[in-house]
Amino acid sequence: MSSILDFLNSPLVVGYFSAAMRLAIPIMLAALGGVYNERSGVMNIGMEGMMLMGSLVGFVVGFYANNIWLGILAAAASGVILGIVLAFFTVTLSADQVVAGIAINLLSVGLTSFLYRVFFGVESQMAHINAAYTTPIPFLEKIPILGPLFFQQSPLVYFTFVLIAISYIVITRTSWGLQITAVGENPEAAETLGMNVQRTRYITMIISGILSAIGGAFLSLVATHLFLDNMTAGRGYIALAILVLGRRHPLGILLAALMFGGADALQLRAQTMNIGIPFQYMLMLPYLLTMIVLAIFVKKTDNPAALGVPYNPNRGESE
Amino acid sequence: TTAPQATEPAAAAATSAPAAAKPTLKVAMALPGPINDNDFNTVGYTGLKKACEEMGIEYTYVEKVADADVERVLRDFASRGYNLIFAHSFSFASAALAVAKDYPDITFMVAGSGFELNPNMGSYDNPDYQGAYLAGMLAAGTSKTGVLGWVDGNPAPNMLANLHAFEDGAQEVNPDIKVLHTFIGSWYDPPKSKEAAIAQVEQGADVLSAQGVGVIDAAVEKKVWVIGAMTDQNHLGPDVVLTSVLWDIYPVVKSMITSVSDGTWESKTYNFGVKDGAVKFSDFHGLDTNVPAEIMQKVNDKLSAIQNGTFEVPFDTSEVQ
Amino acid sequence: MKTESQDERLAPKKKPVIEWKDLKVIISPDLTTSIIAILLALLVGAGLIASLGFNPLTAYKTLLDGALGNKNSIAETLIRAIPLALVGVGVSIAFRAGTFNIGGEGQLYLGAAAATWVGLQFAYLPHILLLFLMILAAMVVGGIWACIAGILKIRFNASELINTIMMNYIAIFFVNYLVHGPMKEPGSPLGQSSPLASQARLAILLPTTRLHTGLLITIFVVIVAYVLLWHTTWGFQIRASGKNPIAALAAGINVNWVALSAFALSGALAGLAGFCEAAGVQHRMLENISPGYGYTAIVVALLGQTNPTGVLAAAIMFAGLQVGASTMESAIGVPSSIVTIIQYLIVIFIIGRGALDLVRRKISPAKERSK
Amino acid sequence: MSSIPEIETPTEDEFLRIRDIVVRFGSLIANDHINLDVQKNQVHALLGENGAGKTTLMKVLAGLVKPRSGEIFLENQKVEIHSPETAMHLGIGMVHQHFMLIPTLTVAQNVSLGLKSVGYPFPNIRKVETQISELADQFGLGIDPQIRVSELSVGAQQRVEIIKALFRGARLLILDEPTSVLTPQETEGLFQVINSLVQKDTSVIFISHKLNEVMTISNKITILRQGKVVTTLPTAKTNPEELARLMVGHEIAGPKVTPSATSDRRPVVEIQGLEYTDQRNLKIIKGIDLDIHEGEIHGIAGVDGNGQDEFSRILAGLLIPNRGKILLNEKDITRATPMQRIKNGMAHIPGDRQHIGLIMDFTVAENCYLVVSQQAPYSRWGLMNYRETGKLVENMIKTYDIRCWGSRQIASTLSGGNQQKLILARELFRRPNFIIAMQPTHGLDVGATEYVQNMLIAQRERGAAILLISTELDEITALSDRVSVMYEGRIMGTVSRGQYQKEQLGLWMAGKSL
Ligand SMILES: Nc1ncnc2c1ncn2[C@@H]1O[C@H](COP(=O)(O)OP(=O)(O)OP(=O)(O)O)[C@@H](O)[C@H]1O
Ligand SMILES: Nc1ncnc2c1ncn2[C@@H]1O[C@H](COP(=O)(O)OP(=O)(O)OP(=O)(O)O)[C@@H](O)[C@H]1O
Ligand SMILES: [Mg+2]
Ligand SMILES: [Mg+2]
Repeated sequence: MSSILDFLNSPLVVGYFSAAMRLAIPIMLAALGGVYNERSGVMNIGMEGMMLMGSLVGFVVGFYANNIWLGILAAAASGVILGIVLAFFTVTLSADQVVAGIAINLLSVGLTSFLYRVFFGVESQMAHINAAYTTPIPFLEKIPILGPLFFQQSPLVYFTFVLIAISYIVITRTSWGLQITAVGENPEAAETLGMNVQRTRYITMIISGILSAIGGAFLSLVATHLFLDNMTAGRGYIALAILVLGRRHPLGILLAALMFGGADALQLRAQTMNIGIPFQYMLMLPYLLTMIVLAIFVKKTDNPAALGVPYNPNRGESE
Repeated sequence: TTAPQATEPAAAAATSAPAAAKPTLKVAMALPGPINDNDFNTVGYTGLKKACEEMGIEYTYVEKVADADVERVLRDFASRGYNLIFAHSFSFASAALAVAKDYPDITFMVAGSGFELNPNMGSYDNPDYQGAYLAGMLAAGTSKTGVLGWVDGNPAPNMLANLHAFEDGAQEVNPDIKVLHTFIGSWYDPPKSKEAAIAQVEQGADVLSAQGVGVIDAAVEKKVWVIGAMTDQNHLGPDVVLTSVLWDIYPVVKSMITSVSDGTWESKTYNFGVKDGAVKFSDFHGLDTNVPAEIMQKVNDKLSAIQNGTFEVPFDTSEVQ
Repeated sequence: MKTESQDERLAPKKKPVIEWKDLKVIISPDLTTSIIAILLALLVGAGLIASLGFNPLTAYKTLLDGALGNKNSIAETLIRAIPLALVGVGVSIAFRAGTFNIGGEGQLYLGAAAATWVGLQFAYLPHILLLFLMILAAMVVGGIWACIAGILKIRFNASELINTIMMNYIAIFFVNYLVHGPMKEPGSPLGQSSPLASQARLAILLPTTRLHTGLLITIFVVIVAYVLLWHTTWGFQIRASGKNPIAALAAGINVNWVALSAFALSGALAGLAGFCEAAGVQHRMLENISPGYGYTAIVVALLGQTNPTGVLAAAIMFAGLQVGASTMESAIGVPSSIVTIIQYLIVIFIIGRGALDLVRRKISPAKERSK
Repeated sequence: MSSIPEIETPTEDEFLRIRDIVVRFGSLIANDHINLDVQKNQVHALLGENGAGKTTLMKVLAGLVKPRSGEIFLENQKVEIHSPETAMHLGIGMVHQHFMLIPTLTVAQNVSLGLKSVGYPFPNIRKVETQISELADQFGLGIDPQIRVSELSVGAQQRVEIIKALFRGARLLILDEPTSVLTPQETEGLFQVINSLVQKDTSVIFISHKLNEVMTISNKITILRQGKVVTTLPTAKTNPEELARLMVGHEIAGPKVTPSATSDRRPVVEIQGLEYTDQRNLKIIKGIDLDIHEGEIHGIAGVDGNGQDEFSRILAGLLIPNRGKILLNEKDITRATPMQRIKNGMAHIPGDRQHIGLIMDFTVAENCYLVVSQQAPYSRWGLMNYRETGKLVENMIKTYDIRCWGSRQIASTLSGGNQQKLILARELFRRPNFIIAMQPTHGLDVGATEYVQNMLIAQRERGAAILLISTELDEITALSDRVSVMYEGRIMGTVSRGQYQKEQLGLWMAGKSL
């Protein structure tokens, strides 16, 4: 019995689980934002661009203010702006949601690279900020598996858990959560109940922008303390898969992102063990796993009925 | 706008016909990544800039050139009168060869070695693997656990040469040393590099070799030693970056400009390494006290041996398992 | 706009057989707004360029020069347009069948690898036959790879959008394995295959440039795609299934097969793009054979309004901007990321052209009321 | 604009007064200077053909459509209804023609949607549940507040809608065609609810196409035609015949159908033991045996939502049954694709013409050759032959009198009647011997209805077997040679022409066999 406990508390096991969580967090944040917009019936394919922008803006402000929380706040502001832009295209103009999102992503690649140079020039040493790493929570950190997963992390990770809990309550318990569901399932009905479908979708898209941007800021402010061109490396796209895998439910997102992070952490560890499998196959592991789980466990019937369908209130001549 | 154009001599030069009077030397460089990566591309850019500005030579560059695009960029340089062109990546070799064949009067220099050359195309090796050998010795000597870590993006040949030299150097100091290595499949994913390094630390590595952005951060967090690469990366972790293996292409660029100008240039693989001061350790920033004295001595002896030619670091680019 | 409304007022009350608004739909409804979008994006770009202390006019002149200034730059622009157009036409066909293929990147990689493999294995075959086999291999492999996502959609209802994204990673890692493993050029340190023999390469189309006969393949594909979409039963069924799958099914169209075959075709075209890159440009397989053509092509498809000819035009425009951008960077030092910004601002402004309608709708009822 | 002058002095117990309401949708005038008065504690019925503007007027009251001009008074106070919220605060509640419920939420959640009064931001669902139960008891609306709406029957969903309105304190309840989805028995129950509402200080606006219902429940009747008020009458002073005349503007003559001898004709379609279970594992079709003979119209009556839709889709090949057999011209087509069925002589006029019948973004021409696009001479070797399709389309437009400016007009811009003609043209042009017609006259005006009915009769004369599925009992009995009634996925019984009894059919429709 105690040997099992020893094993679970051994550095390898503890390290594995806390790494899984760190790898999962940025994706988890973006996917959590996706819960809001997808439940309200709009897709956010622009998460990758929002993350990238968040990681740049967060870093710039965090660097100059020398305070990561201010950086995160600024990142959130950039998420608000991109969220409004994407909502304008997809909600107000009923533009194709996939194409608009991809355009945001590709624009962000150019924009972040450009802005970084505006702020830091090209020749200086790589800008770098100093910040605390982990802030373990006393006693709780000692719980096997759960300790390293949840209680030996940086403050932003705890913040993420708080966001998940809040989202869980908002989505399932509040009137506004019901409103989001109503707007995503039957926008016309929502309208007859006095809800503003378009405004709701704007707000969910803004929330999504904020959370994606914070996810991006996690990469530059917490995970590595620096910014590099295109450093999100596709995490925003993966968040889309995690969102579907987690069935657009905050707790589902937690699990799905952890699964992905866990597979990634596993592959990084397996590589050093020289077990004879080419490392490229190891790198495929998280993506393959995601596809398999997606095919087996998720049905498209889980989608909100109005997902991806633009809604234009037709109020006689007023429009 | 009525902004004066005087600030842009390059623009004027670009349109003037090159072969009109005397062929002045104009230097160009294509770089595979952003010039502010504090890594391979920064080395290329700063070497080019320093040499050209010092010698008063006109120069230009294009960064973030994809392998698929490089041939076009090189041809663009060639057609606009640049007559010494650096292709600053091993992966540009075949494209450079194709362009070199079409422009026999222009001199091409490609980073790396082991590929086909042309009478007007040479290559400049990045013998930082020589430094890596020394770094391996240093790391093995400093390690208490007997496990070292190595994180990399992709198995590029210079990276493989580096890894093998690092392993060899480490083994010379401690035959039982274990070197863990991980590829993360991307050059620009710092968070993942960091996680890969942390995974190595958790498996016992206590000295890391930073071949990608993010590894130093892992060392800071896990409080293990790390050896930087390419530029002095101490500022990224003043307490843990023992030293960095510097590579400087300023000597290469300068020497090429001189030899092309006076007609003594010849096609071969130029090797500006430890011997020429192009590869060396950066300042230890006071951390050298953490290296056992006899190890430091061994490393310095090896350095001299390389410099005076009595020792040659083995060059091995074989794929790892 | 002013003149248009005046025209309307002056027009005779008698209803013509075909009204102006119908004609407008038949011609190009969005040409003017597209041009406005491009100008607007260039204007913003000019602001950015000026903010860096460069003269925007000089910069744009250099850009234009780099893209179209001489025979060589035109050739380079066209070379870069080839993969964008091929993948873009594929994306368009999938889109018209009501599916999203974001997997062009992975399909291109696998197609290029397959073509190279055939080119190296059967190098003894005569030129045309060999090229034909290479094309076949590239298209079959690209098509099958796309089909996996298509089958997962039909069989498990799994989103093809998400699966193709995942499959891009898998394909690229696999190709990376190939060029560092079984396909690696013996003796070379590089992650690349052996070079293709001359009979496995596409011929040069324009002497002294790199422009290869892949351009002819692309033009052929554009024409075939046009005929396919507008003059074949299959194309008709693709469009019908895309617009309304249930109605198409009820009318006897095998919607699943049509969607799957369109998806496979789009993968095959991405594979063909891979063939063109391997056989026409790189003359071997590289680990980084595409700088994101698969993603850019989605936007190109949108700009071309998923019409094969429009896609070709959009591909040439995008290629020209990218080619000109590196000239601009090397000639006067303007960072090429500005051009990336301009490119996607164009896209965003074009998507945003709906805003014009919105403004028009907001204005017109007020006008009527005041009468 | 109304034909009889309104009494301008408001009476004491007047609740709602509408004056000169105008609503336009583009060039279409949906409400043309409408005047309407509703008294307290009364049921005011609105009658009118499809598209007369009834729903539009009600949406104005519910704050969903903004009128171009006009005034609304509630209890002699002029009010502006900007939004559904103001409507709610003014005590106006509406039960829509299409239910406005969120299927994934529970009854209580649906009721509390958008209401701050039940607790904000955390609605007290428990409390709402008890309040719903109280309301339900008070008005005799049996409902379990904790159940998910997706699990409720149509009748129960309607009760949820009524509770939703009452919960919001509605003093004026608008019921837009509430009985079109109910069985006669459920309708009876609804009428009791309406009566108890009216007694407890609520006014009701009741919209229906069914004249006898209007005669039963209402105190006053207003008739709309083409967006205008024709007249308002006290119910006591009129009769169904007069109402019908006022609605349509002329006397209605039902279609003339001569009985056909069913017994000696060969069966074209034979259906045996058909069963179907949907994705949610609900049994929708629970065993149907049926045959349709040459030259016969076989009508399927029944309240909407009893499996008719799935039944027609199974026959058309859009759904595959779990059990049973379908023979068409003696061939087993149970698992055949739609194309195989079409080749075997089937035609399908779907109920949902905008989603299943037509590709709305396609042109008239493209919709015309949608089915034959794979057949010679319209295509050869995979290539379309536009000369042949052009001839076909021209022919169809002429023969079926499809009103459009040309074959390149987009189908969505056609009027509803012409869209239906387009489907008829496409489906009947190839002279099928089995026609599935689902609600073929739904949403059409009298002229178009007559046209479609005559078309079906002509097909019958030609010898085609026709399955006519409709919720309009009158249409079914007028056209069919035999009538079967469908209830909860079963056929309750079949009767032949001449033996129809409304009472019996009504009992069957309510699931009660004899
Ligand atoms: N949002 C809208 N946009 C355009 N036209 C509309 C809209 N809503 C209704 N109409 C048109 O206004 C007219 C009146 O429609 P309305 O729904 O009020 O009719 P109705 O009397 O309720 O008919 P039914 O008996 O079929 O329910 C119809 O011609 C309809 O097509
Ligand atoms: N979106 C639109 N764009 C252009 N024209 C339209 C549009 N919608 C309707 N129309 C035209 O407006 C006219 C009126 O349409 P509406 O649907 O009200 O006809 P209707 O009176 O109901 O006819 P029917 O009895 O055939 O149903 C038709 O001629 C139709 O073609
Ligand atoms: Mg209505
Ligand atoms: Mg109509």
